[in-house]
Amino acid sequence: MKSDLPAPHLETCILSRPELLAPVRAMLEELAGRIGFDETACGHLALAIDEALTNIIRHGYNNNPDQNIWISAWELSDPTGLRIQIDDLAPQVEVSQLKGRDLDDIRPGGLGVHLIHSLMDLVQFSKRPGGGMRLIVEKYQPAKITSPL
Amino acid sequence: MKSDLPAPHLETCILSRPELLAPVRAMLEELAGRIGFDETACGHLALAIDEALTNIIRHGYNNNPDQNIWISAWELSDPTGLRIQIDDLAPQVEVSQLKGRDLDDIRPGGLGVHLIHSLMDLVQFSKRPGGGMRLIVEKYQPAKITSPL
Amino acid sequence: MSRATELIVDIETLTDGFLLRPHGDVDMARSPAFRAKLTEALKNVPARLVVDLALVPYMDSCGLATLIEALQITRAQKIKLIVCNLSARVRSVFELSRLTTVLTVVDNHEQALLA
Amino acid sequence: MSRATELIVDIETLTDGFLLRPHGDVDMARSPAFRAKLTEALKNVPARLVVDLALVPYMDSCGLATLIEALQITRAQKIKLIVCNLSARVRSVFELSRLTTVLTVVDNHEQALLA
Ligand SMILES: Nc1ncnc2c1ncn2[C@@H]1O[C@H](COP(=O)(O)OP(=O)(O)O)[C@@H](O)[C@H]1O
Ligand SMILES: Nc1ncnc2c1ncn2[C@@H]1O[C@H](COP(=O)(O)OP(=O)(O)O)[C@@H](O)[C@H]1O
Repeated sequence: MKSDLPAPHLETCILSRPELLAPVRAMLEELAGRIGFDETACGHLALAIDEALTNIIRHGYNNNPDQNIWISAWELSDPTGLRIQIDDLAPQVEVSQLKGRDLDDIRPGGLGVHLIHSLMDLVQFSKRPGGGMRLIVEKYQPAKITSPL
Repeated sequence: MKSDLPAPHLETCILSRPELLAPVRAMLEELAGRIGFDETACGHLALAIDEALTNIIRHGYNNNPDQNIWISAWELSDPTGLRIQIDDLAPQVEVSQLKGRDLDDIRPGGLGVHLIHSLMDLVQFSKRPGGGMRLIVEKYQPAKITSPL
Repeated sequence: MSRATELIVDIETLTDGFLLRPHGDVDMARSPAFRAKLTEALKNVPARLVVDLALVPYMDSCGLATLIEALQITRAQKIKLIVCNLSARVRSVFELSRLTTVLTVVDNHEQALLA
Repeated sequence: MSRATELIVDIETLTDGFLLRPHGDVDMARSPAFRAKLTEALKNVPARLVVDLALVPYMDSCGLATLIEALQITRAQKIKLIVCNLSARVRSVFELSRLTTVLTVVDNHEQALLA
């Protein structure tokens, strides 16, 4: 699963099983914490990635437990942050279809894509040239406020 | 980094940087916990893997931060447990050289290999056929004691 | 991976219903178990069902969907559904999803028994 | 990754030396910072140096090596080095490495001031 960026700091491939999402969350939370994200931001990052992986397992792979999902992470500087790319080999869908329900129309489901958008600073879904879908998300650390003097 | 086993449940590739060990520990601890290992066993597993990764970064890659380390994990059944394989592309060394100091000769260093052996149920170092070293470790859950009657 | 999908839930009997207290993360792996426990409790058509999230450090949209399903059942059957003891993290997921506007969310156990 | 290699260490002045209290895991990434803080404190040749591990949930052989180095310096300089407040996890690493036989390890702060 190559991209145009330099080698990721960390790349994980998991089988498409719900019980593997907690280990991935734990890893990314720890990574974000060590980079300097505060606890709330670490939690938000983990939740956004969890929602994306849940969607791939359910919608992309139709709950087939033997498919692959690739998660790559890069530390960003200027602004300091994390870029995470999630790749799958599921049937491609139109990016315009990847959207949740109206938030005021309360019913089970339809929240994941909303959460991803509200928790991350950059969200980009695309069809992978080689088949499958790709999601790139980025989250930045709040800039340190420096006095203009 | 293929082996003869079925696809691992989870496979991670990290750059050879000390700051990436905590995220890997967090992931494997969570995985072990969800499989049913108790807190002590989760901690022991994380420590053994950490010691192996530390040695690869320091001795295998001579602290070069841009090399790769691959960590793969398989859930085992019968006995229930985890198998973890760690691969590198560092210069090969004789397996007989991979040993710590006499434990009674107290001085800094020389503890990592001892810890790996005492924390894991199976420890197997080898030269990878394609270059680099491979460590396979396994840890099992204590068997549930069943009455013979 | 048995433990990964299991969810321990304490159940307490109240004068007018039940209190359920799940232990641990409620995510895709564990929300089916969460749903099963809620469904079981709702079968008895209690007057009140309290879901105490004190021991849930993490919940994702699968957990929320399960609570919304429970809300739909309880509304139809005039059962009071009350959620309490949200950690800051779980509360922020509720708020982002606008669930605090439809679900009765209170701070603690005592308030849940009076709500 | 600044925060990954930084190590926050509280320093308290005792009547006869210093108490150092590191925060967080002491592993390969953070043991150089741990060593720097110990070296700094030892420069003053105190009579007593207490390392309080109450806030260290995890330590690996890099952390142990740093403590053994400090032990060698303190022995040469007749400084009392005392380690206290080990969590069950950290204690088990000390025991597996037979460090409890050479390092003065006590349960708590009070004992560390008297040892
Ligand atoms: N990875 C994916 N592959 C295919 N379709 C997806 C994917 N992610 C989201 N979708 C589509 O977007 C819709 C909204 O997703 P979401 O907001 O997470 O709600 P839910 O998953 O509960 O339906 C889904 O119902 C699905 O049609
Ligand atoms: N991955 C490795 N590659 C090369 N040599 C290794 C590796 N792991 C261990 N060794 C060798 O084994 C010795 C003992 O390792 P260890 O017990 O961890 O102690 P330490 O790393 O503190 O020397 C090391 O000093 C080194 O010579």
